[in-house]
Amino acid sequence: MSPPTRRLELDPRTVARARRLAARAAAPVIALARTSTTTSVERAVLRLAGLAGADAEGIPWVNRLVDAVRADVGLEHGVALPVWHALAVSEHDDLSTLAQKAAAGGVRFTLPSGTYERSAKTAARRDVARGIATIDRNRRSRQRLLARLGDPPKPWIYLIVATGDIYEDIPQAQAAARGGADIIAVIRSTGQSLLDYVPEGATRDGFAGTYATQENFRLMRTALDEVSREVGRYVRLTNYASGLCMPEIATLAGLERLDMMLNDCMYGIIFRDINPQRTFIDQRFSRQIHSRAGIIINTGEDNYLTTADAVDAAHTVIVSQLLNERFGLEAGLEDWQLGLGHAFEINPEVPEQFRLELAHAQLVRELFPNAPLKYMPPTKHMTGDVFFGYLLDAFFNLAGVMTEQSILLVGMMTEGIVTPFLSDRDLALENVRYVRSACAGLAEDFRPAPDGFIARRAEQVLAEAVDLLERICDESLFAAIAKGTFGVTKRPPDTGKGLDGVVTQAPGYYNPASVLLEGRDA
Amino acid sequence: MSPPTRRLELDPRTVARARRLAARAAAPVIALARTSTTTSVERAVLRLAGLAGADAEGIPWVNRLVDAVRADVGLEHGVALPVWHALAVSEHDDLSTLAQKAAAGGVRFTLPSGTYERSAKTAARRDVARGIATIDRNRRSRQRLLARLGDPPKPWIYLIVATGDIYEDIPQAQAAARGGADIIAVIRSTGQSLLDYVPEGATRDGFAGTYATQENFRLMRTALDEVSREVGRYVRLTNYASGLCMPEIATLAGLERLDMMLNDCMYGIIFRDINPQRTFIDQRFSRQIHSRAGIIINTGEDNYLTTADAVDAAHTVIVSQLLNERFGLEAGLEDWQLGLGHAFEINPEVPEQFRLELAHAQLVRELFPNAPLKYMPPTKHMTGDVFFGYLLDAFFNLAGVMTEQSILLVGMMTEGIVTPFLSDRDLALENVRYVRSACAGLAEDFRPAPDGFIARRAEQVLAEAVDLLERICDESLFAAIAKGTFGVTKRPPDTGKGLDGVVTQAPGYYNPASVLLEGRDA
Amino acid sequence: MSTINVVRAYGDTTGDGMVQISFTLPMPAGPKAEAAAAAFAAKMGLDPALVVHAKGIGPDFTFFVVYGRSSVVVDLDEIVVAEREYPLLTTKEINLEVKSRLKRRLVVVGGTVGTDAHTVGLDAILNVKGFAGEKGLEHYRELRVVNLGAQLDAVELVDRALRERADAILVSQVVTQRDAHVQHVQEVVTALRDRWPSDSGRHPMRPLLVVGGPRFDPGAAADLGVDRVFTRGTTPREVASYLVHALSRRRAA
Amino acid sequence: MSTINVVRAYGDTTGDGMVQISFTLPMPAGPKAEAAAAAFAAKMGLDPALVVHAKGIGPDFTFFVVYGRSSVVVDLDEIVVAEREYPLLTTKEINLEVKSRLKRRLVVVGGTVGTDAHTVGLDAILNVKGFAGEKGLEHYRELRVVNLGAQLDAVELVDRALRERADAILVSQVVTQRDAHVQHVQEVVTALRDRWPSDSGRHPMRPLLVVGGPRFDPGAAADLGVDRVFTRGTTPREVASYLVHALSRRRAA
Ligand code: B12
Ligand code: B12
Ligand SMILES: Cc1ncc(COP(=O)(O)O)c(C=O)c1O
Ligand SMILES: Cc1ncc(COP(=O)(O)O)c(C=O)c1O
Repeated sequence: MSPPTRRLELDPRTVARARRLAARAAAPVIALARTSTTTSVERAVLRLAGLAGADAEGIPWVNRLVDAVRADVGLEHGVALPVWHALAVSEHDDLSTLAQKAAAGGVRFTLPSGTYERSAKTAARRDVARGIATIDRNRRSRQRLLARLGDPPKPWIYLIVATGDIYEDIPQAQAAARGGADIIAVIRSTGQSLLDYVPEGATRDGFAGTYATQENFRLMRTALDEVSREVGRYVRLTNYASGLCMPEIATLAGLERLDMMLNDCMYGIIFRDINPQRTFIDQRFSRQIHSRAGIIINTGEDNYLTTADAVDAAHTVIVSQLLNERFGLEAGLEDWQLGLGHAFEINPEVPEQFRLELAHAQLVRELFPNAPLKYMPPTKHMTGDVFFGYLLDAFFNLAGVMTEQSILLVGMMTEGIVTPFLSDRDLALENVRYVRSACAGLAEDFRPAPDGFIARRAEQVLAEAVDLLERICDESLFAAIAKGTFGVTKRPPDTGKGLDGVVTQAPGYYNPASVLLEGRDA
Repeated sequence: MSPPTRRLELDPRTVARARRLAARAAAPVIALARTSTTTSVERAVLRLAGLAGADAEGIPWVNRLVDAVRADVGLEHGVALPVWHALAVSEHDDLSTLAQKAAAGGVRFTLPSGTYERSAKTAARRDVARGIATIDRNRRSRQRLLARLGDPPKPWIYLIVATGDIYEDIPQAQAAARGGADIIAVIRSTGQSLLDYVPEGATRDGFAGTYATQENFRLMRTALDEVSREVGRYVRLTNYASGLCMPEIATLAGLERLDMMLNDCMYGIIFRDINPQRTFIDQRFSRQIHSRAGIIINTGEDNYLTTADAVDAAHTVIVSQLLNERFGLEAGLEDWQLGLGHAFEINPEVPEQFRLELAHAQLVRELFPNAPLKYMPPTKHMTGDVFFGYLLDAFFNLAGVMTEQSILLVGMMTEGIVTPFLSDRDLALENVRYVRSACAGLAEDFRPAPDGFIARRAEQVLAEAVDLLERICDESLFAAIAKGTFGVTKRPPDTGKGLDGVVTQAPGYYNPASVLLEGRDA
Repeated sequence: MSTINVVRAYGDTTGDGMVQISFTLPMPAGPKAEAAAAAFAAKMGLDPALVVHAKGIGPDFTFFVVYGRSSVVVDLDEIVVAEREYPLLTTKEINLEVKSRLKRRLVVVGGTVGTDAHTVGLDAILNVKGFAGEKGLEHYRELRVVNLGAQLDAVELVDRALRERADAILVSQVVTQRDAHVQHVQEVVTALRDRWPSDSGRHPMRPLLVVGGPRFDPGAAADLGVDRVFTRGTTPREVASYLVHALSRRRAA
Repeated sequence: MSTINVVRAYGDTTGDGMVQISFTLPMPAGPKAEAAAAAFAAKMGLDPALVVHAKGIGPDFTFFVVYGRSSVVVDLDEIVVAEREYPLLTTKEINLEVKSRLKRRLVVVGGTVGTDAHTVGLDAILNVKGFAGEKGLEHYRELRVVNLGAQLDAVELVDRALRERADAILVSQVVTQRDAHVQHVQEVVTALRDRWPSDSGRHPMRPLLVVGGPRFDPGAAADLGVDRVFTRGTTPREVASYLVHALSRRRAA
């Protein structure tokens, strides 16, 4: 799309300064991520190599195998060397038999060296390359489908389904697509992000969301391909990576041609109490996968405004977006893949609420002109008054159109009550359809007075963001998170779920996936 | 309020031209009105002189008396001379006994001459002056109350009650005022405008509206004075003059301190099939009363867009407004009393619908910068989808705020279904309250591109209006109305209800009210 | 009963029965009012009934929004739909039918009776301009349309129909508050009965009485004592097709 | 019965009984669906039931808006309101009560159990910041608050309460889909029962179990097997006042 209109006279030097500060704040964290691995990163490697399925208790073979390896030789050198060495020296010719044997305690893993090491590496790389080839194939077929069926114009209409039952989700997703949705997101069951494994198969028993499984991904993507042909435009599929299995879910998304993934460098830390180190390490690997898969990520800054005040904390959104941008680019994502999140969460009773929202949305738009911004609707101030809620959602849609946002997650009038009904989604589409059509060119008439209310508010938020970034550089990002800087939630670096899954790489650590993803295999 | 912002570069010469043409088109009609009278005008004279009440069948004494006079000497000289002459020569010292006697056929009316004529005039003028004094008193007390209780800021929120029962109307009106309404309009029963008399007393039996009677006026104004003190702002009361009794209802409004009246030079013709001549004569007298009473009139151009297409017929609204302005000023109204009507009636499925509405609303705003414009909500395209209807009303409110309209008649989500429920009105107030507060200063950021979509559309509509005015000047306003120019409804000058009530003034015609209202009594 | 033919309300899961309701109770806001609202919803069959919104309107009223599960099950086999009892014909066919059967133009007199001044609906059916892309009855060569507009007196309408030797009287009623539409229709029915006492073989035959408006109950023709009721979204062709059908059935009889 | 104590829904006239409902039926749009919707509304007691809006959602569903008159009458004398059973005390009074009766600080352990990660509601009650202008429980000198945050395992929560010698356990549940909140509360109840088998005179005494969340049924304490339920709009002072009241009643017993 054509570059968004500039409506604010932001000082380019201040903007550049903010980016420099973000890079500085991120540097130590990136260093940590480059020199560490996690159980989930290693399991992702095995998934790329084709190891799937689970045992009788539903624990995936990748978990069993990684645990067995860790028990014998630890993960400091990565799972690849011991596993492919075992494959080479033992008679079991494939990963799953090896995994089963290992789970039964029938395998002793050792670290190969010399030629053994070299051949293990070659074999591992060969197998993992197959997975990556699948990801590449999916990326190409997405391109083909986009070309054939057509890519909808921005803003893309993003709708959520959340029944907990994939077989209810599918008809609802198809109805939504027919109604005009460009993107379908399948929300996960409340508990999943805390599971240290990815469930298997088609599921019907989620709470307020449906489990993210490879099979559910496949079923939904197939259903959407079907409806995409019917409606004559490619309908994108989104799911959620964040959580203890970020790297694996990112991998499955690539293997099943998902198009977008919720993937934030801090969401799991703040809203799921996942250990900060674990999260930062996992997000890097998962973003390398997304980068390769041509998947657009969605970050979660919008969530901060549900626990913090949307006016007072507006600048924390900007700071987090700059950090997400930095981490994303370092992991290989390109600007067009950075679906940075923000939201329309100011209390509607605040005077000039709508203009304040316009100021925030326009600021983000101009700071990230090439990013497919994900703009989230009001949630916190949605009550049981569904009529007023429907109106508030319309003003959100209007702000999205006036400030040229890229992805509109259309709000549901029942936000304050239940997970969306089928009819809520249809009404929400009617709502956004009207706003987009009736106000199609309104952005042309939206010209904030150069030194007026909106311009001044935007400048103020940017200034506050720069100040905060400076403080973060002084005290470190971990310290800032521990202090409750984001979403007024305190998360110390050594607490939270999943810390035990963090391992520092030893010299000689080998990860065929990283090698291939970072193009170090040449 | 401060003069509205100019957003369009309208050519002042074109605007001046349009006004000249409107004056030319109105001239012959005004001439007719100055030299004619109607049964209702004459009845209004008697009401000013204090004649009230009705006979057993509920026919007001003013009707009985005027009919009796007409039977004996006709109305060419007006009702005043024969009536006050009869009072002088006969023993009945007051109007109502005279009326009763006359109704019973016990009076022969004659035209006085010489000294008799002079004394009849003096007596008539003296009695009518009392009524006018009451009107003046009411105007002063309105001023006092506005000063003491406070005059709400524009835009004024205008709400309708329409139960048909004055005793249901009152609590609903009070609830609406507490909820934020600045103006309450009591809609009339469907049939009333075709009645050639004004019903008496408190009524509970209206259809989709409540009868306009002097007692109902009094009851509601009293109830609103009460609630005005409670909410600490003067809540205005509106009713409808248009119809066969325009002059009388205008008079009663002045006598009971109503604050606004629906009063259009053509509404009755087009939407009630009332004879054009009758209407033009009646509207002039009723506006002379409104002028004296300090009442703001509301015109009915909005209605055209319910029978004609809101895009194709946009210019007919402008033409009608210029005519209403001309007729109004000639009758003595001042700019601040001209609540010219227009509406948000474009089909929401039309691309750029909202911007087209902005163009129309802004054009009207700039053509009549000092008029308290009455902006009407969507009605024709309101369906049973109350959720979408609620949203459409919000965009109407937004257009009103962005283009600085003066009076917002807030829409009801049930417009397409029933006359408003109590809760519809409360939800409508919640709707407009949000828009006014959240977008308080948004008009500052609304700056249509000089040669953009909105500016061009406004120019086009103005040009079409000028063309139409030229054609009207060539063929006469009556001919234009007969051709269905307004609201695509054809109304020939010699058909329609109430023509029999039209009388051409004879030399020596005497109307004490006109004399006093036009200040010819000096 | 076979589950194929019964339906429940659908929120986001088959069979969940979820519905939304809103209403006002004439009592001040507060715990008591919320409890009353819950009881109200329960009596409407919601269980559970979740009072999700309560807002006082002045001191004497409270508005509520309630979500809940309704146990109502509708058996589709029991649903009788007012199926179109006549074939939908093309303009050509309609003109032909009239020509061949009546051997003269079919005369239609239309108007809005009583205090109702709404003409857009009737005009949508009668005027050439038409509705929803279909031309109105005036457009049919073999139909003669007399559109008397609004606010007609029932008796005058019927007398005019008599003078025009009308085959059908079309009455529009849009205002329904306090059943105004029903009353106005009654006036026409009575006026017709006066002119055509049931058993009279009087000529011309009694014209068909067709009423229309957005809020009529489609099934109410019999109760109203009219020949046919048309409601929201009616198109001119439906009306023309019906007239041809009904009149030819009559002559047959 | 005396008309003073019964209420009907109010549209725009006393006694008109008007209500609005909306729902979706799993069937394609069309006359049959509209008839089914009318039947559905009729079964909910609307007469007349006016189907004012029908919109197909894809090929298999139709959404409806219906207005109609409900005959439901609520007898206010039969309405039992969950009246506050405790006096609302000031901060001062609360601190004093605790001091004088417990002779030590009152210990509160709070958290959100199971997969529910919503903490804003619980924090509104516990954190100093508070809610609706009232400071949270942490602010009370005589209260010791242990806020364990979200996603707690029920058993761990109870054990922690035991260790802290808690007087009350405060559980928040916001996610209610598929009755998740009820199940999670059950887990806590069971865990409590394991630690404090009903008849055991074990010390410390079993802590009070207080649950809260926007979608709990205020009257459901007994069914849930908890001591008190708080729902939408609860303020910290209400909770503190309740705790003081309930604990002193207990000691009295
Ligand atoms: C346009 C309009 C007006 C215009 C009418 C202009 C005119 N010459 O017709 C004006 C502004 C004058 C007007 C005035 C009033 N109106 Co009005 N008006 C409307 C409005 C906005 C649209 C109606 C319309 O044109 N619909 C479009 C047509 C095409 O649809 P339709 O009528 O349903 O017709 C279709 C079918 O029903 C059917 N059909 C209809 N008639 C017939 C007849 C036959 C024979 C057949 C076969 C089929 C058929 O075919 C048509 C095509 O499909 C409605 C609100 C709404 N959105 O519906 C209010 C509405 C109808 N008006 C209403 C009221 C109360 C009034 C007033 C009484 C208010 C007042 N006191 O000032 C006045 C007075 C009117 C009077 N004396 O009767 C109420 C009626 C409430 C009720 N249910 O009783 C409504 C619903 C608004 C509201 N919610 O209050 N109104
Ligand atoms: C904020 C929020 C979030 C935040 C939570 C951040 C945090 N740390 O709390 C984030 C963004 C993380 C989030 C995530 C999700 N959320 Co959420 N979220 C909300 C939201 C917008 C506001 C809730 C809120 O904070 N209310 C404000 C507080 C003050 O009100 P309250 O909770 O009612 O508390 C008051 C009373 O209830 C009472 N109270 C509450 N608890 C207690 C406890 C005690 C002891 C007492 C005495 C009183 C008390 O006192 C409080 C003050 O009066 C609601 C929608 C809405 N508008 O309600 C959805 C909502 C609650 N979320 C919902 C869902 C489904 C989710 C997700 C599961 C979706 C997903 N799969 O991604 C996730 C995962 C969450 C999980 N695993 O549990 C649904 C729940 C649907 C349902 N009825 O089951 C809602 C209703 C949105 C929706 N319509 O879908 N969510
Ligand atoms: C960035 C991000 N990740 C994940 C989620 C969902 O996480 P969970 O599935 O743990 O509820 C969200 C929800 O809003 C999010 O914004
Ligand atoms: C100018 C004007 N007069 C009168 C009315 C109402 O007229 P009646 O009472 O005849 O319906 C309207 C209604 O919209 C109007 O706009």
